[in-house]
Amino acid sequence: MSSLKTRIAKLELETPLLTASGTFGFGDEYASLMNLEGLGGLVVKTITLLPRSGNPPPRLVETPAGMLNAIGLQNPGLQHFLEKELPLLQNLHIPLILSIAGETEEEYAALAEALEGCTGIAALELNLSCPNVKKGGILFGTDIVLLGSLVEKVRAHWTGTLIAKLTPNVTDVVHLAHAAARGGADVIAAINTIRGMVIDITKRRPLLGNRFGGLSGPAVRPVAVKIVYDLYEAIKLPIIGMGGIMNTNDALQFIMAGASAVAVGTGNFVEPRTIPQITAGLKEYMEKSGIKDLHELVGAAHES
Amino acid sequence: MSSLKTRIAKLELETPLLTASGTFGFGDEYASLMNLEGLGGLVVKTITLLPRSGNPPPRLVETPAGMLNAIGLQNPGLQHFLEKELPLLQNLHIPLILSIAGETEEEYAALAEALEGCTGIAALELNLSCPNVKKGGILFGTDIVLLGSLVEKVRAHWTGTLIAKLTPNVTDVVHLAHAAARGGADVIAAINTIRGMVIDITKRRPLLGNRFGGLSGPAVRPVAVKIVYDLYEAIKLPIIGMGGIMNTNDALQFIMAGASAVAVGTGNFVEPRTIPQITAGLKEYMEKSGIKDLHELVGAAHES
Amino acid sequence: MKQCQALVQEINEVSSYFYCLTLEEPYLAQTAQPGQFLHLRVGNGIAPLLRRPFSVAGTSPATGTIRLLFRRVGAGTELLSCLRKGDWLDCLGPLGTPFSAVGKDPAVLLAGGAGVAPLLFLGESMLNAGKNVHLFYGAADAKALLPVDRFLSPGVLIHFATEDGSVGEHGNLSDVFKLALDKGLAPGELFACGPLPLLRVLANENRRWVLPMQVSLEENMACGVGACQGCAVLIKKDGETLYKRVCREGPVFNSSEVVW
Amino acid sequence: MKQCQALVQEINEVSSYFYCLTLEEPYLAQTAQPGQFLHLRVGNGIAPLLRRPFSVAGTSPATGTIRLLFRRVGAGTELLSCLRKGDWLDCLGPLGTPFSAVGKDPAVLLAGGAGVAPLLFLGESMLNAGKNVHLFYGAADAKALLPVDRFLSPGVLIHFATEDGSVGEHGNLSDVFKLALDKGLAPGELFACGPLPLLRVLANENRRWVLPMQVSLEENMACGVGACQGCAVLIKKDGETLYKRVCREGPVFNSSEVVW
Ligand SMILES: Cc1cc2nc3c(=O)[nH]c(=O)nc-3n(C[C@H](O)[C@H](O)[C@H](O)COP(=O)(O)OP(=O)(O)OC[C@H]3O[C@@H](n4cnc5c(N)ncnc54)[C@H](O)[C@@H]3O)c2cc1C
Ligand SMILES: Cc1cc2nc3c(=O)[nH]c(=O)nc-3n(C[C@H](O)[C@H](O)[C@H](O)COP(=O)(O)OP(=O)(O)OC[C@H]3O[C@@H](n4cnc5c(N)ncnc54)[C@H](O)[C@@H]3O)c2cc1C
Ligand SMILES: Cc1cc2nc3c(=O)[nH]c(=O)nc-3n(C[C@H](O)[C@H](O)[C@H](O)COP(=O)(O)O)c2cc1C
Ligand SMILES: Cc1cc2nc3c(=O)[nH]c(=O)nc-3n(C[C@H](O)[C@H](O)[C@H](O)COP(=O)(O)O)c2cc1C
Ligand code: FES
Ligand code: FES
Repeated sequence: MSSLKTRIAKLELETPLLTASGTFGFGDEYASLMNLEGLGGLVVKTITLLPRSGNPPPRLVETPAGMLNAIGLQNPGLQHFLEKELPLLQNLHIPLILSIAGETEEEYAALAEALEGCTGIAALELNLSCPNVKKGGILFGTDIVLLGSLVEKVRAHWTGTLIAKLTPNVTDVVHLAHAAARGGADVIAAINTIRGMVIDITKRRPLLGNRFGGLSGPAVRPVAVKIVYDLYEAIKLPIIGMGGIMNTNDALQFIMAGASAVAVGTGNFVEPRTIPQITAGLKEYMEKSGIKDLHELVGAAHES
Repeated sequence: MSSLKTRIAKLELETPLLTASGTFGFGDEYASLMNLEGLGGLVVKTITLLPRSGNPPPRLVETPAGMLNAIGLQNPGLQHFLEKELPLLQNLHIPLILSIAGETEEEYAALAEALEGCTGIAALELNLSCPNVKKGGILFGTDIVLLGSLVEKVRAHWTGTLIAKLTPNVTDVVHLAHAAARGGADVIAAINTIRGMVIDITKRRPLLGNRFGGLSGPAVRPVAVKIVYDLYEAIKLPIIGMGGIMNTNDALQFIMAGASAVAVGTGNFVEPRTIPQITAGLKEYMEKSGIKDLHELVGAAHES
Repeated sequence: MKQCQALVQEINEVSSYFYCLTLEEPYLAQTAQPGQFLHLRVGNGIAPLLRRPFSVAGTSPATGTIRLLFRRVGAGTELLSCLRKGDWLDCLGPLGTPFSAVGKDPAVLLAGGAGVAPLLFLGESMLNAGKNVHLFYGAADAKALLPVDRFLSPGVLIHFATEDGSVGEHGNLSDVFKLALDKGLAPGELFACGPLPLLRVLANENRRWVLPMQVSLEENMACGVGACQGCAVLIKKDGETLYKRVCREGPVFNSSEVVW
Repeated sequence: MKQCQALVQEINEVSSYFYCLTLEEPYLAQTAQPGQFLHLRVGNGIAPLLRRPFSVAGTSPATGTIRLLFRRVGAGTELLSCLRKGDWLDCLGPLGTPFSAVGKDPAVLLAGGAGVAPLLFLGESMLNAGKNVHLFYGAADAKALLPVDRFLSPGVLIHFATEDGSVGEHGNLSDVFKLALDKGLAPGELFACGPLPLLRVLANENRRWVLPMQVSLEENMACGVGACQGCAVLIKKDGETLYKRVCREGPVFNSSEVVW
């Protein structure tokens, strides 16, 4: 019997299949389409300290083998989450990973502080693709100093597993992963979306209300696989890989590149049962190949 | 009558349609499939001072709506180019743009020096996606200091139009464009390929002989359009836009984002007549829309 | 709401670029309400990538069939148009919040172009509920006009408007409708679906008419089930504005609550 | 070499996953030589993106038709297999350097799996030129085996090998061929096409046999016409190694020049 169990830092998962933040809401929308308890873990959409109304529409557009989104982190804010969403989520018997974001270090820290001690939160994921309003709008995730300091501040308030989710829009992701590790992150997640734009040639202006957005889906998969591969060579932390995973073979690419767990984002929109399908597919692959433990495959592409 | 004429720095082009370096060889392979003189200009594959044998196979693989390549700049070197290829190219009555690369500043400078004064070379394009062997393998195109200094050295030996072709694999392309401008570049070309990787899950190792490669094709188009848009807002130099252009509408996106000329790369492989088709399509679009001069469209997406 | 595999029972080109697709899927046929939509998987899931939303244009609960009307405008609808009898189609549905008949008789349906699809379903169901129904239906020219009478039981009063005057009244839909009002038509409530500019004009005019008016809106969609927040439109409620989801709180909204 | 629109005249599944595609295109039919290939545009040019290369498996210059044999292995060949009579197919061709018959009689063709396609064309043309031809053709089992006799005129001596022994000799192709050598077959020259491991074994054995041996190689392709350098294979010549293009200098190479 092959085991799909995997471990990311202190977190034990029954399967390596997670939802990618922002693509699965708080889980309830997909509850009627699948058994949520078959997920390896649920990463909910990013929450912020205060509610955010998000960007003006259109917020998304399809691109070749991908899509751009500019949701603008619409979410009901921490209080509403704690009062209305968390109690429902606590009833699910799967690890819950909370994604948080802020416009200042203090906001991230305040979120961590408020969440520390809440039951039912298995890990915190830092969405680092946010501009630091105090530092002239530089993204936390693109600057080594900002990133390191931010992770450190959050670490001071959060004792559980801490995931730093990296943006691919940088010259050298590895440097940023090192900074996150030094700051105290336990796990690296990669990748968030790649910035992109579509021009509406009829209106002669950017199509999205926010002008630009983040690219996801199969189109970005080769970029994501390369980043996971590079991270695996450079750092010791476990990696959650994502970017364009649509089926079992895609997930295997990430695992062999070095991911201990993988997340499905855009794939959920195309086929809501992507995660259960991959879960079954991985099991079948492992049994056919005589692999008992998923860890035998993690990073397998590096061995030769 | 609408005019497709465009101007990039001192260079007057009959149409804004160029070939992307490395995708059209030295032009001869496509000569039997189309009239090369209908091209706005021919950008030949990158040449280096000495011949280069290139990377081990496999050198390319298809990805969703794109492809990865790791050719490794295989080329016959400067001497062979000057003796065997240039004389043939000089017979074509279209602007010839020469792409060059080196492993040191001195190599780039030596190429510029050798080419200065050669008849029939309309412009030099610097392929900046090459590692600087002296500086520990950092790509010229990812470091502001390396890039600025390199452009300056080449500028000292080359009096004609000088194009800096930027890599998208950086945190902030605009900074690099500024560095190129300060160094003396007349034109910015963007984008070169995005680094990526495919894992061969059967062999459990990276599929390409070089392990990783550069992503091109429709998949990267939104990323390229965004970069061209940002460059247009930030710098005064004319821009050659490219990345996933397959048809007239794609070309229009780049032009409206701010490109004065566009290049077709991967598109040539799919449909060798992509450039003539877009040339006709642009003309038709302009006539239908009552646009006399292509420059009315350049950057049109910024006006509102 | 379910994920279903529906069997293509029939597909026809009913006017230029317009297709009528009949699917066999009892659950959908029995549960779908006017205004709701299906989210269809077209192609192989790479390019086109995302599902495509289409309003339900009619159902036959007895035979377990459901009807869509769609216009071929891009790669996704191109693929849909190539379906053949016997093919399977992956559908999520029924999705979204339906129309609700709240007002007085007669109900007036205002349909521009492909926007006629959900209104045919609505018209038919109101007719069955014993209401008086008028359909104003506008298109560019005769060629673009759907043979709507084929999709409606006799009883709905149909008023055509074409921009070139080739069929029905000459002019755009809102002008033709205004003429009917001038001539004495007194609608009890309005239901509109079509291109945004048309809806804007109608909503604006309705500030004078002050009739109950529901509109069905479109926005680019990813998930279709409310999870991604991608299909937001700006809504005003109690003096505040906030984004609502076309796929969940919509596609039907109260016209007076939409920030046009 | 030209870009042509070829008309699909016939398409059949000839064994499991194997299709025979007959195209009407007089220029291709009249100019293609054994060993050359066509570069086909499959799908809409987004996904699958690149053209796909297929060896010419036979031509009828008189009727202006050309034949391909392909195995369905992925998205591109899946789309090809859905072509119907009357469809048009965009082809670049004929491409590459053909086989050249240089050696003595008899010529022996060594084909593994889909590699049989170019060798059928070669066998037929050598037969017509009055040569004696043997074809050794191997596959996993009977199901995977093409009915090659349907694509060859009588006269070529066919030796089957299947790994499960269900048809012809039991064993892999190189073993079956070696057995024939042991029994006295004395080839004048060899032509091989098939999976790389098979070609490697044959090339290695040929260091003992020292027969003239040409192989047709495969490599991932983008342009197909020699412009992108994407399809390189390592070749040794005069003590040096260098990369040559499968699409231009190949796909046919002298076995002794390939760096295996
Ligand atoms: C709730 C809802 C219900 C709907 N119901 C119906 C219905 O009943 N019937 C119906 O016909 N439709 C309906 N629609 C619309 C339908 O979903 C779309 O027409 C369909 O998704 C189009 O898919 P496609 O792949 O064919 O076109 P796409 O390829 O997605 O393109 C659509 C259009 O955009 C244009 N376009 C693409 N890129 C650009 C660019 N860069 N600049 C400018 N233009 C561009 C294309 O040319 C094309 O005209 C509904 C939509 C919603 C949200
Ligand atoms: C000169 C030449 C001549 C040829 N002649 C013929 C011929 O006559 N007949 C013939 O049948 N073929 C021939 N081929 C091969 C043919 O071109 C290919 O089979 C075809 O291009 C496959 O296209 P596809 O889209 O169907 O498969 P693709 O989708 O391109 O995939 C091909 C295979 O690779 C596998 N694959 C994809 N991604 C991965 C990954 N990450 N890890 C591991 N495996 C992966 C797929 O599962 C599949 O089995 C020839 C090739 C060349 C170069
Ligand atoms: C509609 C949408 C919304 C997203 N929202 C978030 C978010 O709130 N927080 C976050 O960290 N990532 C967000 N992402 C990024 C995804 O979590 C994921 O990193 C990315 O989409 C790549 O994976 P994919 O290609 O499988 O979608 C979002 C992506 C999409 C498509
Ligand atoms: C096979 C291949 C080879 C390339 N070789 C070069 C090269 O030699 N020099 C260079 O500057 N860019 C090279 N490029 C990058 C292209 O010029 C272009 O910047 C990139 O492919 C994006 O455009 P596209 O999506 O239209 O292909 C190459 C691209 C491909 C696909
Ligand atoms: S489409 Fe995802 S919330 Fe509406
Ligand atoms: S495929 Fe481009 S050179 Fe061979």
